[in-house]
Amino acid sequence: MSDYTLTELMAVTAAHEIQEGEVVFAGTGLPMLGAMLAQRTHAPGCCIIFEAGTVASQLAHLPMSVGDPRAMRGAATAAGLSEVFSYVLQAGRVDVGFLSGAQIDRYGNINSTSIGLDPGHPQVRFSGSGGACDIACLARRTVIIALHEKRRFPDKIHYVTSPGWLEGGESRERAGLVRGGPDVVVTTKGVMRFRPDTKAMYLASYHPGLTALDVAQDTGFPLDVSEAVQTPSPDPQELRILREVVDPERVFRK
Amino acid sequence: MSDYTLTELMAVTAAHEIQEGEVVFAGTGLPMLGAMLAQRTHAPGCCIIFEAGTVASQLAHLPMSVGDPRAMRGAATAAGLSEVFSYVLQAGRVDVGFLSGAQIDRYGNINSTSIGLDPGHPQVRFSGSGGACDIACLARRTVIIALHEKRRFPDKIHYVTSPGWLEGGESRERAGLVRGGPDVVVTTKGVMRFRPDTKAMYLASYHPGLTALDVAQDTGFPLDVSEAVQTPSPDPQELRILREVVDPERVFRK
Amino acid sequence: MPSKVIPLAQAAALVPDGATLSLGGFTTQRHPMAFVYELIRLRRRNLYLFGHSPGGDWDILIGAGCVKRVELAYEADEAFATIGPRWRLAAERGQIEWEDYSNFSMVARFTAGAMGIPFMPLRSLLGSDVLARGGLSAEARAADPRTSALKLFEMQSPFDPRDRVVLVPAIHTDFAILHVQKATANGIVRIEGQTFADVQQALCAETVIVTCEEIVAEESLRSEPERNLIPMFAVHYVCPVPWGAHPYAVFNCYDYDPRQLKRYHGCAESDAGFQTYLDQYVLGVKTHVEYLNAIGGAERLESLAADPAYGYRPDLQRRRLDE
Amino acid sequence: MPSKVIPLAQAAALVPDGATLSLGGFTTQRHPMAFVYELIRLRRRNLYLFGHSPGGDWDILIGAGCVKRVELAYEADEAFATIGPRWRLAAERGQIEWEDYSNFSMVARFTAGAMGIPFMPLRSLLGSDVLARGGLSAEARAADPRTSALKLFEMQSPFDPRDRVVLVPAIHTDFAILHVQKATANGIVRIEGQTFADVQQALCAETVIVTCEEIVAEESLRSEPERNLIPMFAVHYVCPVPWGAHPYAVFNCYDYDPRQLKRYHGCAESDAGFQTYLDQYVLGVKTHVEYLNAIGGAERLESLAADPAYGYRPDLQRRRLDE
Repeated sequence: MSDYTLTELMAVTAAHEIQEGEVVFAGTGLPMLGAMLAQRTHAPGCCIIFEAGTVASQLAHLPMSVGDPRAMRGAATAAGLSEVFSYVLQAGRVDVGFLSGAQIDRYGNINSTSIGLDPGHPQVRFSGSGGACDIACLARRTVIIALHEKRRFPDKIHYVTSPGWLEGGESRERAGLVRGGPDVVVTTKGVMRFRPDTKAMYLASYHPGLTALDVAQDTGFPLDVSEAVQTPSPDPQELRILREVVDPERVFRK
Repeated sequence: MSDYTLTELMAVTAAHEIQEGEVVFAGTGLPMLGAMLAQRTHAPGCCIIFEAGTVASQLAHLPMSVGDPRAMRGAATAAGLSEVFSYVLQAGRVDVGFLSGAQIDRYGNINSTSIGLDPGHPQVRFSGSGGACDIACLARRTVIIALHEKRRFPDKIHYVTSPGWLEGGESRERAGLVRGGPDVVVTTKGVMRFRPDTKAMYLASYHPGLTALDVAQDTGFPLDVSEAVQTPSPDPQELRILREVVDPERVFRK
Repeated sequence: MPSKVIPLAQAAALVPDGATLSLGGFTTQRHPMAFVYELIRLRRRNLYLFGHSPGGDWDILIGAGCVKRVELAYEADEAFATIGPRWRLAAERGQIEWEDYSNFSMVARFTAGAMGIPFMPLRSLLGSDVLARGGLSAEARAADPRTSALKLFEMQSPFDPRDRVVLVPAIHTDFAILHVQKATANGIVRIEGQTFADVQQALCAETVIVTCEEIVAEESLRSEPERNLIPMFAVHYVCPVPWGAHPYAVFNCYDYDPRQLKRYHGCAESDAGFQTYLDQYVLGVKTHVEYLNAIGGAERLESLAADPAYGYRPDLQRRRLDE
Repeated sequence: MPSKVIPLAQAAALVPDGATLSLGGFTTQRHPMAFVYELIRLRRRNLYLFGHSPGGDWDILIGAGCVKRVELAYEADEAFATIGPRWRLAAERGQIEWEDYSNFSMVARFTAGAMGIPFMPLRSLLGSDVLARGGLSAEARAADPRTSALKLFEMQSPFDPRDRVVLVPAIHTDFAILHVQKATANGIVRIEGQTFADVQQALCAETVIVTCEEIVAEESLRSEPERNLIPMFAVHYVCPVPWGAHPYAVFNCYDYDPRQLKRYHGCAESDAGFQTYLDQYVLGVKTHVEYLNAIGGAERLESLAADPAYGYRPDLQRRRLDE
């Protein structure tokens, strides 16, 4: 590649998923980089929300957790989880939420609980849902951030921590979910989106230095790459702001 | 009578129903006089709560409504109705609540909604429940304050705004109510309590200047007066505090 | 972020005939009265009002013929008047439709709407006629989506069948109108003192209009975010209206006006008296500033201004007023 | 009102083996760590923990063998460690019982308990394995009243059969332990910054113990009652414990301690390392003051003290620490 790192490319790509004026439910790590970058570039009026209780923060330093005192900086409202989850998220006021996970299937269902067919006797245990299941159920749309490895994109995941399009088609609506669903998956190898009808994942773009086939080969289910183009490189101005303003401490930037 | 008014007698009698350290859910009028008097005399640690949102007020001036800015004076917590009703009242933290009404039956059920058999076409319409039904359902015990007239203590009330002992016996518990029930009725003529088994009202005391029979004759259902004694006269010190400290403006004192 | 500030008259004009709305405040404090007077001047009709314990804000709207249906627990000015006179007369004359709830159940209904859930379970109401009886028929409910399909629903808990609760249906209104002490141009709101159910009322409304005593700079409210309870993106319009709750109180700003309340309640007992009051204080004046002059102007207002040490007027004469 | 102040050791001794409890805070802030260390020194066993997103407060309790069962959504220190190492090992080794929820559903469970209702309806969880699968068998649930009879219950709304919700069961614990900035001797509590679910956790507990950075005079908290969220009569014991959340942050007081967190996570990956950590920082010291000396004393603490303009330490070195 070049004069930017993979993490920087992903942060910029994630930032582009946020539109001006939107309400953004951000988690720790890359979503914070993306949201803060969007706020400092094309979406100054986007409203950053953390589930631990803050609304409309004007971050001066990257938080290392959604409950970090840094999230209080410039906040318009500070309360608790109940207020954010019920009055904001469940009420349908979150435009975009960020998710990540250890396993993701073709319909954007995510496992962040455990590996092994019996979750009661896990081979590997992860942290669990946190707010992820709630964001997946109740945000208007979600952006998934992930490491792209074949075992992380399997044919079937071991536990549906965060519902995506479930079995595709209209199965999400049939399950009783009133809105939302995954919109895009930004990985270390490319950007994937979902077909409007089947809700199956397809490759929208592959990162510079890779081919569409490279990405498909590192995916555990068949991935339609017929429309894939190369992911645009970050704009130098965005990179500068990301490096100098958003994360000069290199908290999440690699 | 004498050197005190009927309102003063009732305020002092109501104050005696509050024990030191208790959590008191007070309404506008006589309950405020009673609660504030108790706080200034035998129950300095009683905690006065108003449904509009204040907890543990240290009143300097009598409020004319439970949403009065005067209720903020010295409050330990100020929030809204939801916090008081759910976190305090429904959670079972209110020791004593005050109620009043236009009609009261022998089991302490209260009508404060309307007169007339069809509440949809009332002969006389009153203000409605306000928080009364909730206090009646959820306080650990209630004190009822009322004008004593025969038509106000009828055989059957037209609308159960605030459930008392319902049909007596264990009917309150059978209705699904988890606690509470009326403990005492303080009127312009006497003080009534309820039998532990039948939950029927009986006369505990008649006010100075009256006889037990006077009270029974002004009651629309048979009232057992066999144990009635005379209501104690207010202590001069209590009267002084009521007049000079609690209600020097004569907001509620008559 | 763009400014949400618009003039009061323009904000009131957003509310069409037939709209569902809730008004902030509780009996004698923080009602958006200036907004209410504008609705009366606009001669709005067939409004549906949802409230817990409104006071004269509803009473004057009902008296002015603006209201078709109310869902409520109480309507009065407490010690100033134990029932709203125009509400009492409208109910007794059959001029209004209504459904009775309790304060807790109405607040829980607003809360369910604000939380985005269809109902809230409560342990109140059991054994009462508030639960057992209804003011609206099943047909009236089915015919009008502005009212819940069922008044209430009693159920056993699936977690313990001995546990019974009443489910109260969520409220969603077209509008919520609040009157508060401070707001920023972009919709951060500061309520001082009791919050009543203003937050929940705002959050279950499609459009939220906040009238305020004062527009303040963003930094001044962002410096204490723990006290800003409504997410700013839920507020759509902000109108600066000093003395906007008169004759009711606003904690830290001014007290209620006992003389004006006495005047209202004296007049409103009769149809002719009410019309006189309306003509003099609402229809006969064009703006809130004119209204404030009509009720006594600067001298009267000064006599109500809060003592900062109390948040109200400790020397206010409240009884034995001889005008 | 009588004082509720007692020494920390005495407060911790109130918690018996087998108790159900929740601890305040969220991942990296305001955990009652000094209290947690006391529980470990007391060698409490078979505790049942309820939480949304705890962090090292639970991890060290689990590692020290104090915990029998947890109900939770998450247990990690976020960017400091994406899963609590002792929780992960205990789960993988089958040394602990657990039930998975989400943050919203756990908070709603605390809220239902605080409100005195048996359940709260939610629109989350539908379609997930959090709803479809359970960690505890029906027999395990029936055998132990500390856990709800059912994990969750899906139902149609009686107000609109097209509406589906999940009912989450209320939580009631024996104890809630919070760490806050300020409290009065008689139990008025001030939380600055995010409140997390501390209020609801307190209000669904039988006994509430508040540890605080500072005991303050009653007038100072009564002057702004809008910011005191827990009714004072719900608080039973107050313990002054400066730096009581270390190595986690307390808004306006001090930041998290990245070096100590790195040390913990470095050690806790292995059984031997964890035991060394426990011996050095918990079992090997008798009091919180001794602990504070062990982690670096005044010099370390001073380096974490919050800048009043920020409420945290803007110049704190958080990455690339070389000890």
